[in-house]
Amino acid sequence: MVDMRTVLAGTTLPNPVMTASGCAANGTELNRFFPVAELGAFVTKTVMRDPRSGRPTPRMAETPSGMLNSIGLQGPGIDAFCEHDLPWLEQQGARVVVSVAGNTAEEFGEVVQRLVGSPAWGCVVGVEANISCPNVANRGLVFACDPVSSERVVRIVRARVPAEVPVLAKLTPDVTDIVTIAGAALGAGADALTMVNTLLGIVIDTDLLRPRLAGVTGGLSGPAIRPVAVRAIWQVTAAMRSGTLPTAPVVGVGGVRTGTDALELVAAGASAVQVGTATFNDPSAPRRVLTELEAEAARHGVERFADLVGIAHERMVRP
Amino acid sequence: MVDMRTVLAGTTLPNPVMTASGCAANGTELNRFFPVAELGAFVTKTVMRDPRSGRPTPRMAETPSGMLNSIGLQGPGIDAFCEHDLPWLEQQGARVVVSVAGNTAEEFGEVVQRLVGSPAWGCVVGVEANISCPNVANRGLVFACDPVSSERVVRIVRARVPAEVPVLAKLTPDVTDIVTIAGAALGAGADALTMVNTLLGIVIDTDLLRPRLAGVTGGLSGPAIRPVAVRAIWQVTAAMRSGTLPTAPVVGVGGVRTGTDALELVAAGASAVQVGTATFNDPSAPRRVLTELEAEAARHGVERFADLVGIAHERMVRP
Amino acid sequence: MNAGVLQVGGELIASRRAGAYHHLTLVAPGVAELAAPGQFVALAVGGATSATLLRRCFSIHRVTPSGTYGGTVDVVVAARGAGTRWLTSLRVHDPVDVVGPLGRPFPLPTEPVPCVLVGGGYGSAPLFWLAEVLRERGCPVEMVLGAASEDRLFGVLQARRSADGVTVTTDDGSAGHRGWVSDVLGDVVDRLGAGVVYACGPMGMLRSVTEVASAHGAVAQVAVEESMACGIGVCMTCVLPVRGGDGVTRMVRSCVGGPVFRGDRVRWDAIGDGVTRVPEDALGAPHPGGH
Amino acid sequence: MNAGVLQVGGELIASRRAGAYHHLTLVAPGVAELAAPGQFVALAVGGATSATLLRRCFSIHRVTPSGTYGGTVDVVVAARGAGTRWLTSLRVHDPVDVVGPLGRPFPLPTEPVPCVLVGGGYGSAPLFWLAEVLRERGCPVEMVLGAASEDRLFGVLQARRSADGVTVTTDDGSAGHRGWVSDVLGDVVDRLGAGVVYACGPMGMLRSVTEVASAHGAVAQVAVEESMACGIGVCMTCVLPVRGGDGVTRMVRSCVGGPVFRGDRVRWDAIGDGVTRVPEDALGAPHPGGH
Ligand SMILES: Cc1cc2nc3c(=O)[nH]c(=O)nc-3n(C[C@H](O)[C@H](O)[C@H](O)COP(=O)(O)OP(=O)(O)OC[C@H]3O[C@@H](n4cnc5c(N)ncnc54)[C@H](O)[C@@H]3O)c2cc1C
Ligand SMILES: Cc1cc2nc3c(=O)[nH]c(=O)nc-3n(C[C@H](O)[C@H](O)[C@H](O)COP(=O)(O)OP(=O)(O)OC[C@H]3O[C@@H](n4cnc5c(N)ncnc54)[C@H](O)[C@@H]3O)c2cc1C
Ligand SMILES: Cc1cc2nc3c(=O)[nH]c(=O)nc-3n(C[C@H](O)[C@H](O)[C@H](O)COP(=O)(O)O)c2cc1C
Ligand SMILES: Cc1cc2nc3c(=O)[nH]c(=O)nc-3n(C[C@H](O)[C@H](O)[C@H](O)COP(=O)(O)O)c2cc1C
Ligand code: FES
Ligand code: FES
Repeated sequence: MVDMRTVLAGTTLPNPVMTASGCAANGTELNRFFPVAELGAFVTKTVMRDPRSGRPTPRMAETPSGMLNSIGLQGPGIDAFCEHDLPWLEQQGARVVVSVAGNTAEEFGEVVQRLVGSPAWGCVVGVEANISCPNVANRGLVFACDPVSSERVVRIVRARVPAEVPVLAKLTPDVTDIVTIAGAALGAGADALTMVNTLLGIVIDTDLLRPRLAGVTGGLSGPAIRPVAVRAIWQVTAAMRSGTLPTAPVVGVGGVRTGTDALELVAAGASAVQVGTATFNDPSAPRRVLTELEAEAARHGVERFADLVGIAHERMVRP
Repeated sequence: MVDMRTVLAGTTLPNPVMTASGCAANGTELNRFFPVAELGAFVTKTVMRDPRSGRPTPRMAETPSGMLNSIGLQGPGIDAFCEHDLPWLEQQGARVVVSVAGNTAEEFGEVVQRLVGSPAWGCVVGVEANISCPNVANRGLVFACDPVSSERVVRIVRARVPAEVPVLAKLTPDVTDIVTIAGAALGAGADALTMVNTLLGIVIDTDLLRPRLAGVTGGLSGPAIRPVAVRAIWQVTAAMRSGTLPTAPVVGVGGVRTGTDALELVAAGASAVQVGTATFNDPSAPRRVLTELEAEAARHGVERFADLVGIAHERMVRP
Repeated sequence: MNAGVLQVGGELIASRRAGAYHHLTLVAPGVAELAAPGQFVALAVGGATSATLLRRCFSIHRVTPSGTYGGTVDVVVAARGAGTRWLTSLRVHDPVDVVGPLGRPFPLPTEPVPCVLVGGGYGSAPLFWLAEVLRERGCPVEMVLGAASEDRLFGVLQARRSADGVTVTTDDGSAGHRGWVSDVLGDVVDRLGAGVVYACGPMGMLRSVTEVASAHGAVAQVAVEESMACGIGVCMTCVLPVRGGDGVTRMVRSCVGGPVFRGDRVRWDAIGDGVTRVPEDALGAPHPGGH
Repeated sequence: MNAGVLQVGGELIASRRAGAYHHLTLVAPGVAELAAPGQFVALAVGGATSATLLRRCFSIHRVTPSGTYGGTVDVVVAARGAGTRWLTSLRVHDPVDVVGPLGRPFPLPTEPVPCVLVGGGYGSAPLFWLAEVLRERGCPVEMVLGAASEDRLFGVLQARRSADGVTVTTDDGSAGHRGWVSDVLGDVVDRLGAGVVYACGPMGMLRSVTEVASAHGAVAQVAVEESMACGIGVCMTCVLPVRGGDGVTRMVRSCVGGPVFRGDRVRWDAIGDGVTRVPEDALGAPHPGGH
């Protein structure tokens, strides 16, 4: 038996597999297929301060080995979340990473403040600041496209979350230099980085000759983008290994469908892995990926999962 | 019969379908499957000043609905190109877009100078400056990631190419804001923009636990990236339509496998379309895409192909 | 774990043409036993090397809880895009991964009131089973089946067995009355004194059915068809604006909150031209100057 | 247009196990007529909804230029990844898109010199046809077949028909001599006085075969197996360093410049550990401070 525990900036999780925010709702639906408490952590749908209706539909388009979505962060708002969703997750015994966002940096802070005050706060093992959602019509701006805004949000969130709970900053791959953004987030106090959010994309309906999504642009996810996720994780991990960036755990996300997919992200540097779009193909995907990743670790003969994290940097062939 | 002609900054092409640089070599191989002269234009493999061996192998990895490549611009150098490749293409009656690159901005200029002096120059209908190749180990820098370097290269190339032949600048999608880079290229005199080159990616070999490509990173291409290409074309076209950017033709490339795929890029704003990775799946893909695109144009009842260019911007549903 | 829904490795055991459609029978042990009329299944498509990741949803046409093969589920599929073409080109004994039953079934009346069941195109698929269940409860049942043309009608013969009366309409007049189901529905409701109209079909039809039913004093229960990425309630792609019991309009997931809704609760005013807008009075709707 | 290569919509007409492999027969009209031993075909995999875009390449095992079905092509497939698993799970009458014949065939000696044909694993697949062609030209032919274990040998019985002598080796001794083909090859070359050694199999084996052949005065002609994205010469993924007649090493496309190369021209010194490096003296090699 491989020791599958992983450490996320002080918090030890029993295993490294999580849901991806927005791909698992808040747990009740997936719990019909497997006990969500069996995952290393359950990552909730990004929650904002107020209830949000999200965008008009169509909100999705299938793409080759992926999909485009433009949900627009529909959700109940932080108060309803704290009242209904978080207690239910706590009851299941789930370890919860709460994904938060705001229209402004200050709003991130408000959301966190109310979250921390929730009676069910005890089940929270991490707060993921979704600074990279490309769907929010915030004058087209995405926090994580700019080091300064990234820094501001992370600083505010870190200040409001009790020290023993790690803050994860979730980055977008849609930038010229992700290492700079990672540096800004870490500099502002992020304890870990979640990489990557979706890529900005458009699909045209070739019958109607107009964008298929009512909101025009959407986020591209699924196996199609896995090489981009692996690359982002690799670059940031390489920068940490070379001392250019401070060392911090990376949570990998993007295109994981199987245990070997997860192993790709892990070998590139991820200490934990989130399963998103694959859940739509297979509702048990997160749980299955855990089983498969365990089998992969055993096949490679390691004693601890941790031994696989970033291993590809050591095994790289130097020309 | 739909009038399939398209105009590329003064040059009229009989139809809008081209090969993509590096996915069709220099014509002899594909000519066994269809006459390359039937395409709107034939885009050659990027040529540099000196012969280049390219990178070690493995140079490729299959990915979901795409592939990663790291060829490293292997090629015979501009002199051999002018002596053998270009005359052969001229003999076939092909209209040729020559893709050029250099290790420095000045080297781009040298390549173009020798190209323009070639006896077969007459068949050249465009020079595509590949300012976006992520494979060249140029201290990790890609020209098209930076507006200033993009501007410099394009200015040098434009200065050396006779005025009647359009210069195309080929952009990478791996930037935070492609509109800025497009603006820099157009400001420096580019007559058209080719979008997009590959996305930077990594695949890990989960048996060997090391990067699958000997060169570690590679360029992601194929249908997987089509939504990103469509988005880039859309954004730049929208900026042109709103007056933020000067108007210029866009040549679309990225994930085109069928006529409807091509139509997606056209409706988003592309005046011509290049077919790359799909050629590896189907050696007749560029020719087939032309037939299929013609059928699509007929189905939509337009008289001229040109009527479809950017049409999705007009048909967009406004909320 | 069984919470009313299963994921099972199924097998195709019969595939036959039915007019413009394909009628598929899948072995899906356990699913049949849990299902009720109006629910649907989500099928994985494309096999092991598939580029089509998302499941395709189909109303359950009928179920056979046990039998030679174990429980089976029947669906009626119109071949349109990549996934439905793949499904309809499968051969007997090919594997098909099934998730189901999903969604809320048609609510059944507590009293034996007369009911009219309206199906547009393949939308009739779930209605025959519903008709049988209603008649078992003593409800008189008539059906109205409509389609663009005769080959797009599904189950007219079956309807004559399952219902006490059947009216057929086609847009082109190739079978039954020329016109739409809504043209004839009012008369049927009146003649029968129907209390409930159940409907399944395209959105435009569901809207007219709702209007006609209301005008003739019946409640409409409509099964909507929104684009779904997951079918199980986790992605939020399948929403439409529905007014709740509290009068508040919310963007409700049709895969778990539906697919069956009371027609008069659906905000038809926001739906049209292939787009569903967020009504300005919906909970959490964007307001000018930002959320 | 026919320039020695075709793209045809083929059909699988037979699929059978052969030890660890699958032996497939494809109808591919026209391809058989153009092919010569050592050439290969590139097959599309995964069908219409496939996420696996790249073709898979296979040596042509044998061809039947005409017959009941029109020309057929046989290939021997080891199921490894997604594409080969898809191919080996096809059923008779399934369509398969074929591009071929591709690459340069084994060059045939102009004189009837004795030849040794060496196959590693499924690498023996193209050799039986080659043996027949060589014998038609009067060349005495012996074969050496090696594999990790008995089930990974292909065509031992067939070899006894096609060749004048057959030597078998397995790494584990489960059939024939325990050891590698290179252990026995020298003796066979000497005994036969062979002028040419033809070989197909893993890179490590081809390297040893080249060394043994040279040491025993024979020319090695080896069919290499490099990862190929296109198979037709347009992508430059399949290169390996080969010394030309002019003494200059170039990174040569194995799909059009090969797959058959003279063994002593291949720069084995650059190949190993799953990576092929660019020799420093290769044309256009990166130089320090350059590129
Ligand atoms: C509750 C429900 C019941 C349905 N019942 C039936 C039925 O009984 N018979 C039948 O033929 N069809 C039915 N449909 C529609 C069917 O799901 C779509 O026709 C099918 O998903 C289209 O897949 P495709 O591969 O042909 O098209 P594609 O265009 O390739 O589909 C691309 C993606 O869009 C989604 N999608 C596209 N159109 C629809 C749609 N109309 N509804 C939902 N998702 C869509 C697909 O699921 C897929 O994820 C039902 C849909 C829903 C939501
Ligand atoms: C000239 C030539 C002749 C061959 N003849 C045979 C044969 O007779 N029988 C046989 O079983 N195999 C043969 N191979 C190897 C065969 O092509 C690969 O095993 C197969 O492509 C792997 O596909 P996959 O789907 O199993 O693996 P995947 O790992 O899914 O393949 C991914 C990609 O890598 C490429 N690839 C992976 N391994 C190889 C390889 N070894 N060679 C070339 N491309 C590769 C595939 O084409 C595909 O594009 C030959 C290869 C070449 C180049
Ligand atoms: C339908 C959908 C909704 C999503 N919603 C969110 C969200 O609310 N917050 C967030 O941080 N990421 C969201 N994401 C992004 C995912 O969490 C994940 O980063 C991305 O999809 C890449 O992973 P995948 O390829 O495994 O899906 C969403 C993705 C999808 C497909
Ligand atoms: C094997 C390979 C080699 C390529 N070489 C070049 C090149 O030399 N110059 C260039 O500008 N683009 C090159 N490209 C990028 C393509 O021209 C194209 O921009 C990209 O692949 C996206 O299009 P596609 O999805 O149709 O392949 C190459 C792509 C591939 C797959
Ligand atoms: S389809 Fe995913 S929530 Fe309804
Ligand atoms: S496989 Fe593409 S050039 Fe050889």
